[in-house]
Amino acid sequence: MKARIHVTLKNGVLDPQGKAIEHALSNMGFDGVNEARQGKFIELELSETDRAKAEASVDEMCRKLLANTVIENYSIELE
Amino acid sequence: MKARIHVTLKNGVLDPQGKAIEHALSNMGFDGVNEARQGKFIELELSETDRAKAEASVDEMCRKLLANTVIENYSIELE
Amino acid sequence: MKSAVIVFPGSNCDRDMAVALEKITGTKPLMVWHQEYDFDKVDFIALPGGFSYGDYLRCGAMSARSHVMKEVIKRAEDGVPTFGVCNGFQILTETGLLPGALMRNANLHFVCKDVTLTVENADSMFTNAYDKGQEITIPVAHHDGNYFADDETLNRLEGEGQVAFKYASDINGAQRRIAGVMNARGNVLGMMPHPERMIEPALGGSDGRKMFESVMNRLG
Amino acid sequence: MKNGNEIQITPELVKEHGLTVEEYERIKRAMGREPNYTELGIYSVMWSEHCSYKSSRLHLKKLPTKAPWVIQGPGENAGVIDIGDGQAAIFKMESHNHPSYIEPYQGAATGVGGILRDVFTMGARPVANMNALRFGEPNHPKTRHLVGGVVAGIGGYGNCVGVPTVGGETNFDPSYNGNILVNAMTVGLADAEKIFYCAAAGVGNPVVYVGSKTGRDGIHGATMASAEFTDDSEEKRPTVQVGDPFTEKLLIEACLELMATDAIIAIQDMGAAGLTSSSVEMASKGGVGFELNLDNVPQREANMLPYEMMLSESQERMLMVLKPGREDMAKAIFEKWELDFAVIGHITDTGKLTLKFKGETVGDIPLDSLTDDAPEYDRPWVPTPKREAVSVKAVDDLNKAAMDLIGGPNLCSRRWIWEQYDHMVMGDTIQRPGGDAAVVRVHGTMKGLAISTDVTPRYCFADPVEGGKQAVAETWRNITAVGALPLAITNCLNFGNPERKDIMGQFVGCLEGMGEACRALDYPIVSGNVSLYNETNGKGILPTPAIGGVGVMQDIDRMATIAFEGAGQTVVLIGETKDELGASLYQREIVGEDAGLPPVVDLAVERRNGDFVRALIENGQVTTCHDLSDGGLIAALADMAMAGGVGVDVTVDDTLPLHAHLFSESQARYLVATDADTAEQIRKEAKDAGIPVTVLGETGGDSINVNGGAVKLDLKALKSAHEGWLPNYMANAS
Ligand SMILES: Nc1ncnc2c1ncn2[C@@H]1O[C@H](COP(=O)(O)OP(=O)(O)O)[C@@H](O)[C@H]1O
Ligand SMILES: [Mg+2]
Repeated sequence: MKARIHVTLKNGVLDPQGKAIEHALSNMGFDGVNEARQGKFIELELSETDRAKAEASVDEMCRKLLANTVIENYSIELE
Repeated sequence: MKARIHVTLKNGVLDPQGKAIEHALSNMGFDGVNEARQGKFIELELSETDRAKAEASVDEMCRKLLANTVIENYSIELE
Repeated sequence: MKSAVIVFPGSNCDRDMAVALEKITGTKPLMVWHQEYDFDKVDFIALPGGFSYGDYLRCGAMSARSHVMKEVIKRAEDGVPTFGVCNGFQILTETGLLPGALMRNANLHFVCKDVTLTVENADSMFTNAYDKGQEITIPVAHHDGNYFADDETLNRLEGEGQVAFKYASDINGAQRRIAGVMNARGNVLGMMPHPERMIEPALGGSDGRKMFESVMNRLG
Repeated sequence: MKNGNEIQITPELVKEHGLTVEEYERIKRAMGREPNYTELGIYSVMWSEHCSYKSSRLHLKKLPTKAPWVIQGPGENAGVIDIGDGQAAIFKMESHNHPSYIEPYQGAATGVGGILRDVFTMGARPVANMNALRFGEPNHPKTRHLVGGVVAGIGGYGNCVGVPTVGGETNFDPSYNGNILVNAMTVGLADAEKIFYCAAAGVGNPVVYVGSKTGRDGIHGATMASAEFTDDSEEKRPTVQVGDPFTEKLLIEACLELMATDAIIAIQDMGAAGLTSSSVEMASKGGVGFELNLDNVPQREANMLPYEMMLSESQERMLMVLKPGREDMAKAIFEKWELDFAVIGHITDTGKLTLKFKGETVGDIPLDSLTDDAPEYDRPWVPTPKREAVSVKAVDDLNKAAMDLIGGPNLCSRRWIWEQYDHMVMGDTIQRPGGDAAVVRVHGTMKGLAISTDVTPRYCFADPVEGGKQAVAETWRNITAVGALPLAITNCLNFGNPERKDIMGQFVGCLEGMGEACRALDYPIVSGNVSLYNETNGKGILPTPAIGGVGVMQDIDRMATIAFEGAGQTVVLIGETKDELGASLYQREIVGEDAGLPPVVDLAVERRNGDFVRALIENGQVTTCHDLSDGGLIAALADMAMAGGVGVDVTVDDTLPLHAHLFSESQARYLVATDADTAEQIRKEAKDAGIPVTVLGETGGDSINVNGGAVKLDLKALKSAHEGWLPNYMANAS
């Protein structure tokens, strides 16, 4: 089973990479980008075949390692 | 309009971050993660309201800045 | 004073830290590998700079979950002076021993240079050999030193004297120019600048020595 | 496909492998049969310019490589010199030009990784990195992106590995618009008694692979695009090599840990042409054979063919021959550092490279045919025509000329670059970037290693022989200027297409000049690298033989820096200024011409003046010193004033026009500054030794003032232009 995880910065947490993207895009003449935010996208290839078990285990991975819940949110999709 | 962009490493390109994540997860006792790949997830808030125009413009942003097309693929969703 | 330097895969200032500790305290520190569960009793624990686990995922994230850090957390909670420089600071925030997080530098560039710091609290375990408000020169070398915490936390840190050092001018976008913070109890310090790189004139100055001497003063 | 050898060898395929018809015939003769696909791949990389040095070998042989302190000259992974007290310095420079143009970050990063491996392979702990960079003109649309990517890549790799990047050089010139140069150098330290070499020995001994897994990275592009692969082409397309500095750091620590035992017989990194060149080199140097079982190669991707495994350039991998019975101990070390470890073969007495795959022999090549029988060409060449001497005119506003040069792309501060490099890690950087040479303390001692990289491509283009001499002499001078004794050099010879007679003439000329300088200065070449075909649309780069020099100082407390030490120092010029403005920076940038003769390099004078200056530093008479190079006297004065934060007031005579005094690039010159009494003493000593010497003036004030205001540069304005150019240029980056 495959897990697709999005890790994004919480609202209110300043995003230097996002800011830099906004800046660069506007320097390059792309107008109309009001905001850019950069997060991570992690794909895991799992041996687990049971959906519920996989979900629980990936959730734990996120809480314990993949996201820093002080500043980040995460979301999980299984496929 | 919002654009959600995924930037991932092309197949065959070494992903040191993914490797390190695999390793760390297994050190922490999470078994059954056969592979981990890490990419970027970028969200843009656009002024553009025309879908086709937005799509074309974001595609250009990806080719010119957001993705390094020598080693990365990208995909765009508008919402 | 007997110290321990914790070594993670990818640490690269571990030797620098050990050399500085030996030069200043006169005692060779114990080098502790990240897979250890336990190590000899020491008076001082140092988490060195470097790129543990390549700084992959988030700086310090993987090291913070290593075996040895469980023991370090326990000892820090028991009051053992614990000090993290650069990657060590990042590890300390990732474990929750220190509040906040270290984000990518605002200009996205790695920065290595001497910077001027102001000593914000000169009463602490780590700073008592300095004077309050004193300006000192210490180098930085980091890509992710942009300190972030929410306003409430920042107010508390400033109010309680938990901010040890600030940058005299903006270096990396850190909130309120914070360069180093302590925990509430005052026995854990994390800072981005490298005092161990400024311990003799041949390296450009000695302002870093007093950080270590402060701890020696306190431990007697 | 079973093992790839089903693929028919056609003339097209041979051509795609970069082999000529004659070369292919030579392969058939050497083998006594047609090669199969795997074997063809192996020949193609071993006989490539990069591995065989077929165009350059003949000429490289003429370079001086010996001195009593040389432990190992060219021919190993890196050169080794004795620095006294039982210690050795090990160093080499290498190019990563083409990959850096395609993908600047990864290209530069993997360049650093590769050169680090060359050095720690020999048992050294790397202690310093250098980088010599050439970019196209600043307003070329690609330049900014390339500068940003290359600098980030070098920093990204070196910073993570924890080896300080302590210096380098950076030039801009239109000739590099389509071919940037990224040359990286590493210096390491080892016990002189514990140097590791690559010659394999001992029939039956295990051949061991360590480090990262093998993927399809960097496999020769042209070949892989061949029709046979269209079924699953996307998957098999050659990919850019991605560096993993974290793994490299672990590999360094693991190898050094194993080297402290007696388990290793021979060791070799997998660089260009990966498993092929490393195994061929180890076996042929040792006069033995290798049998490799490719099923045991740690693989990152599924279904890899023998051809792919042998040609992959995946990074962070090493090959070793161990003493029998030491495998378990070695394995435990690599497992501790979380690295792959696999016994992939053994030594044979067949003199062949034998490859097994899924129970079959898929390659069987006589080793000496890969090395000794490799083609060697005496490529036709014509000497570069001698230029006419020209007189270079004065411009009206010399103030503006000086300001434009010092605050322009060629002479501006490189701080924006080196502040992105950790130049202090390891705690022994005694002289940071920004001076003449970097100085790194030999850990735990008072000794210092001084390191500098230099070449002036303008001169090499104008007169390859003089330019070759000058490049060597300039590193020698830079090392001398900090107070160290220059001992030996490495080099990276970057040129255009050697199949063109004029380019080959540049190559031959530069080598002749280099050799002459090395002999005159007792400064042998111990390692190096050649990068040819740096050419786009028939337009070659300027000839760029980058030289990396290494010297030693006995006492780091007796070291000079370029900074004036406050007001009241007397400034003395050692050496003679002549009207030498041909091929100068002033001529090119301010007058807008490139003509005439470059400055003459008189090696006897170079040595005499340098030895004199070094003695002044060694005996403590001088702690402020700077050599004169690009931009001449005014540029050197400006560097010293800006570094010291104090102005200077000087007077020059009227034996030369003022613009020649200011901008001439005459060689063998140094500026020193010291107290008035010592300065007078130095003047006398120099006179007695027959060395031209001029007391120029005194430090003080807030400007650089020449001849009572004939030229006057406000220090603050100058500094802001000098420090500002590069960051301002890069701030417009996308
Ligand atoms: N790419 C680079 N990386 C690090 N340091 C650099 C780089 N380019 C130039 N420098 C540093 O900038 C200073 C000036 O360089 P350069 O003008 O080439 O010196 P010199 O004329 O004495 O050879 C030197 O200290 C050099 O090491
Ligand atoms: Mg110089």
